[in-house]
Amino acid sequence: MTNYNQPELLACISAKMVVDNKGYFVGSGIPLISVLLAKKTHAPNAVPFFETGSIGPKLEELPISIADSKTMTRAIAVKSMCDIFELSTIGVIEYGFLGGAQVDMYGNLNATMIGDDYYRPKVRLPGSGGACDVGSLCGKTIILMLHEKRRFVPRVDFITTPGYLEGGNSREERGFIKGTGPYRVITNLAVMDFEEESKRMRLLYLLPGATVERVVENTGFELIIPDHIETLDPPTREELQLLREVLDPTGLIIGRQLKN
Amino acid sequence: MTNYNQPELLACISAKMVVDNKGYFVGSGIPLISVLLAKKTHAPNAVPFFETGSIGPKLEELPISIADSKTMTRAIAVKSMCDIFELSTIGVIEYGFLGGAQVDMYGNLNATMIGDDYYRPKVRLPGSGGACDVGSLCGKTIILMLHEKRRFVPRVDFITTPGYLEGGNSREERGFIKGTGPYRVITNLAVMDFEEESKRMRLLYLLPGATVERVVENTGFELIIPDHIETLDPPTREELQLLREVLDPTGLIIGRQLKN
Amino acid sequence: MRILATGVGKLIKPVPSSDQVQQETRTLKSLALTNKVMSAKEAVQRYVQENDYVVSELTGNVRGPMALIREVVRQGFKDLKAAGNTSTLDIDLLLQAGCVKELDLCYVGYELLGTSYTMRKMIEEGKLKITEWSNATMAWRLKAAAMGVPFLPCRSMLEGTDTFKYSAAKIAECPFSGDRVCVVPALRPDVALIHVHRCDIYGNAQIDGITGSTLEVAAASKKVIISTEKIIDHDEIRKNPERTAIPYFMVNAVVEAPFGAHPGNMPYLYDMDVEHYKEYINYCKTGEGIKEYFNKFIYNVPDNDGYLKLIGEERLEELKRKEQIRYKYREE
Amino acid sequence: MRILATGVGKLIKPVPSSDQVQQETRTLKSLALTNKVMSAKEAVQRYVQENDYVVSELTGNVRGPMALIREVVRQGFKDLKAAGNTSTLDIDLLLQAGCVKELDLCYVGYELLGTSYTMRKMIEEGKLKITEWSNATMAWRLKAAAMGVPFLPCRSMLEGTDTFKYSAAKIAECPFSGDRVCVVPALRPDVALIHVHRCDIYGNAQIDGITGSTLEVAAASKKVIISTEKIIDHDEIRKNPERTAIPYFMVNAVVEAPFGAHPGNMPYLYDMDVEHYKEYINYCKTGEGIKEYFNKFIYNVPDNDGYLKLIGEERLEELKRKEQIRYKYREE
Repeated sequence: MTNYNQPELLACISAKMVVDNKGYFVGSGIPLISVLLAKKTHAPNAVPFFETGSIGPKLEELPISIADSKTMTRAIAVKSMCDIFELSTIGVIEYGFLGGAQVDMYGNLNATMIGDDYYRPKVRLPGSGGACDVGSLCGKTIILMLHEKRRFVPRVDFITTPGYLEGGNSREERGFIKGTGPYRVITNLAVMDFEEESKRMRLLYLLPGATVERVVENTGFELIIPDHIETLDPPTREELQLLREVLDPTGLIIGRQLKN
Repeated sequence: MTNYNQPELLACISAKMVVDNKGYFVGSGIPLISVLLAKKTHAPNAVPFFETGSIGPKLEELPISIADSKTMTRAIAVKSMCDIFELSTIGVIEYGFLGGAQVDMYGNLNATMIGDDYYRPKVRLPGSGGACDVGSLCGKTIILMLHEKRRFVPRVDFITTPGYLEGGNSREERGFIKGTGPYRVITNLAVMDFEEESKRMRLLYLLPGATVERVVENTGFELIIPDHIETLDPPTREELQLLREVLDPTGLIIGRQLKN
Repeated sequence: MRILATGVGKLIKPVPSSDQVQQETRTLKSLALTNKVMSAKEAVQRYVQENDYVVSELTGNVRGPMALIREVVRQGFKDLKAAGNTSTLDIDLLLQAGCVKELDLCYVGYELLGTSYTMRKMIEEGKLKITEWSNATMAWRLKAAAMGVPFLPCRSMLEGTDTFKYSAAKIAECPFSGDRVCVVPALRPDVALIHVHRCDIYGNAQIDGITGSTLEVAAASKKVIISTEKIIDHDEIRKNPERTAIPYFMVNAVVEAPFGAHPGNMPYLYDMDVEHYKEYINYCKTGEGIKEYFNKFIYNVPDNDGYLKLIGEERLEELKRKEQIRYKYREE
Repeated sequence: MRILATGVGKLIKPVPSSDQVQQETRTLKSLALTNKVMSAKEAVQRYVQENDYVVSELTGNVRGPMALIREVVRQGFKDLKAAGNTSTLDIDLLLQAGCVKELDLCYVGYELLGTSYTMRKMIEEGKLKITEWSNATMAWRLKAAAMGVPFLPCRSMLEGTDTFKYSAAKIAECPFSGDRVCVVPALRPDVALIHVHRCDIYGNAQIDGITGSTLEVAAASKKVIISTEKIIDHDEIRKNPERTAIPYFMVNAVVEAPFGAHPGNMPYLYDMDVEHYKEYINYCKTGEGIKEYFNKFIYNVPDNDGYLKLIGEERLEELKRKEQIRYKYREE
């Protein structure tokens, strides 16, 4: 078996979630490299969209930032930031990748602050950026997180980005567009989805080496655990080679510590 | 004295109303040629705007239509139709030229239909086009009309474009932007403005050859007539030469019958 | 944000909820890079249905999708709805041929060349259902749909005008500034017809000069048929992504149609054919010769090539020369 | 259109009525073609006042008006308000120098390069007043002001999120579709700082590549200062009017500033100076060296030329080379 580190594992698992011929809202980092890996393997026409304006670029070099002229190399079109979010409102950009400091059992995400006073937080984070918009507008949001108890919390300190709010129909009732919301949560231990009725987070797959116990231990709320759970295959030699030699030879993304 | 026809007279009088360094919403026809004449004489940097997108073109040939690529020759910028009306909302395009089939004493204009049933009109006209927008948004609207009783009516059959509505503060009360509204009415007989308080149309100047009596005779409502009225100078030889030899050598505009 | 007034006009095309829009996008707008090139005949057969609301993207006589309009006429539709915004020959032909029965109307006419006798007669005889708008409010209605929002506020067409009264807009008070605004409903046409300077086989399209409402119309519409002066290589698109006016995923069909805007003007390529317009307008005015016009230029020719043969190469070359002389400074 | 909820955040910049906007445009935006070229020092002295709300037009590290930002820092403002949207070093510098006391915040940070320790520390210590937004809602707030309307509806940032709760937006129900919309107030900054690829002496500006919100910001703002990589002939503008991103009448001052976006990226011209970013972020993180950084690169240099000398020609040439290799396909 080949060795791989956590970013490599996450990139390969995320890449599996990427479907061909769909639009993906991508930020910098692992989401981007996942889409690129998918494009080199099973989804050659997965189309990346950047909120900074670029549509479907070739991405011959990895950008450090989504606002970096590398994001527009041989793009299909370059539009304004408003245009991109409007395209996502009308449903063109079906998938969005998101991260955060905390997630709860309904997929609500916090990227704003830790603490109980918004005006005097224990830790202030960078803020929503486009996250609230991507999570509001995209049909299927894919959440990437480290699987830790302090991140998988019963109640996020601040709902930056809407998941299913209080579960059930609460998201729709607040007026969010029907058929939008979190679709998958991918961590270093597992892949989760959301139960259809309650909208509660549910274990879907284990990552290689992980166990249900370790997942439960590292989750700060009650996860729905089905009777039978598959374990996903580890990254293949081909995938790792693509990541290391073609997509990220300088280790910009796969050479970093995971933290979000 | 030089001979001139009505379109030439109107073009020269309208040109006098054009101030340098201001933005003008122009349609095809006399408004356009007036701005061009002013640019060749006293207002070299009067800036024409076309609702079709062109800003400040050189207009080396006269366009037949405002949607004609001649409107964008050596323009300063070409934007979308929305952009142009938005520029006029924020006040960039201070002046607008308008015509119509009917006008009333408050400067309300009709370019939509003649008759008393909107759904079965006696005569259907082309419609607002951008007129309602120009008349709603521009600081100073200049109305060009033939001076006839059937056109200067007590009540227009249809308010396509807002003047001062029922006079006084009624325009502001309906929510139109303060400081916008009709500024001058230019006809083949006279130039009118609007009295400050009542917003009623008032005779301002006579055109060469016209008399107060003829103006009153051809106006279907009571016009405010001040005690003393100046008569404007006729077109100069230089102006006529510019019109005939430089601006409209084929007589596209100045060779036509007036009717709006 | 109280609603203070509502126009009495019919909302010819009801405003869909965002849920419905997203669902339609997923069904009708694919991100797959598929070759969409087809004949005008096929494109109209596949993407225009009776009862559809059609918008013809042009500004007056510029870049009108005339080859596509002629194909719609040729296929004999009887019950379309349409947008008459900055419209000229496009809507006049559809009305004259009896294709359109309901119209959102802000302008149909020919400016210095005259009026649309067709539109005038139909309305005077009560044969056309209309709702009144202005150019800007119609442009903003399309912009609203392109933005995916159900309405936009604006400061034009307020109460006191009959244009508002006979529209389907509303008046509201801004909860922030207290300004009164006219609230216009999003317009989401069923199908848009757009003519462009060039595009690739997937529908990535570039245009030059006057843009009108190209992106708005393409993004607002459920289905989009593009006709193009020529088809270019996909790589050309990727060399200048800033130039892409319409991205391919908005487009359902690509039709190659050189001189496809004739008798209108195609900026930098060919001038307006003023004589052709004058003849047509005169047929409509007198009522004489109009049947022959339709037979000659539309019903008795199979396609755009047939049409262009009737116009004649000499005339087309002349129109090209006139336009290109005008813009030689771009090469300076 | 009932208002269903209102965010508790402060509306840092109140929404002006359209009356006021038109009046300000007439006073501050001239259509005269006057030479507006001046030094950054003069531009900032004339057009930035204490208490102004400042927006720095950029998208992250691309095309940031860094030479202008450094001048604002140099002039020692103490009480500005600002927009922290897709912000990086621009807002970080203003915060670190103590220029800004209130911030509309959706993002300040460096993505893969790390966080803004400056912003973080100030908020944690209660030294910065903030109102929360998202990137899209801030972009739409600027678009609303550019359109001259007091608000825009959108389908993001609805009730249930704390982003909405701590914003100054409202929730309303669409009178046409029944959709719930978030209604965002127009943002009309007092002054915009924008860096462009090229413009003429009047301020007609062209940009290449990523556009962000250029036209929106320029049209939304009361006063606009442009810095430019180079000044081009007015005739060049008229040869390609489609390329004019910002028309001159929106612009109050033009400042020539080659490498004016350094250490950011200028598409097609020069790459990001990643090392410079890393050094600065590290100074902020450790708290050590930050005073020296400001002294060295801002306070002790008179202008952009002085700054570029410190960076050194060799480094600048290297950044040019890296970027230009990337885009050689445009010449293919």
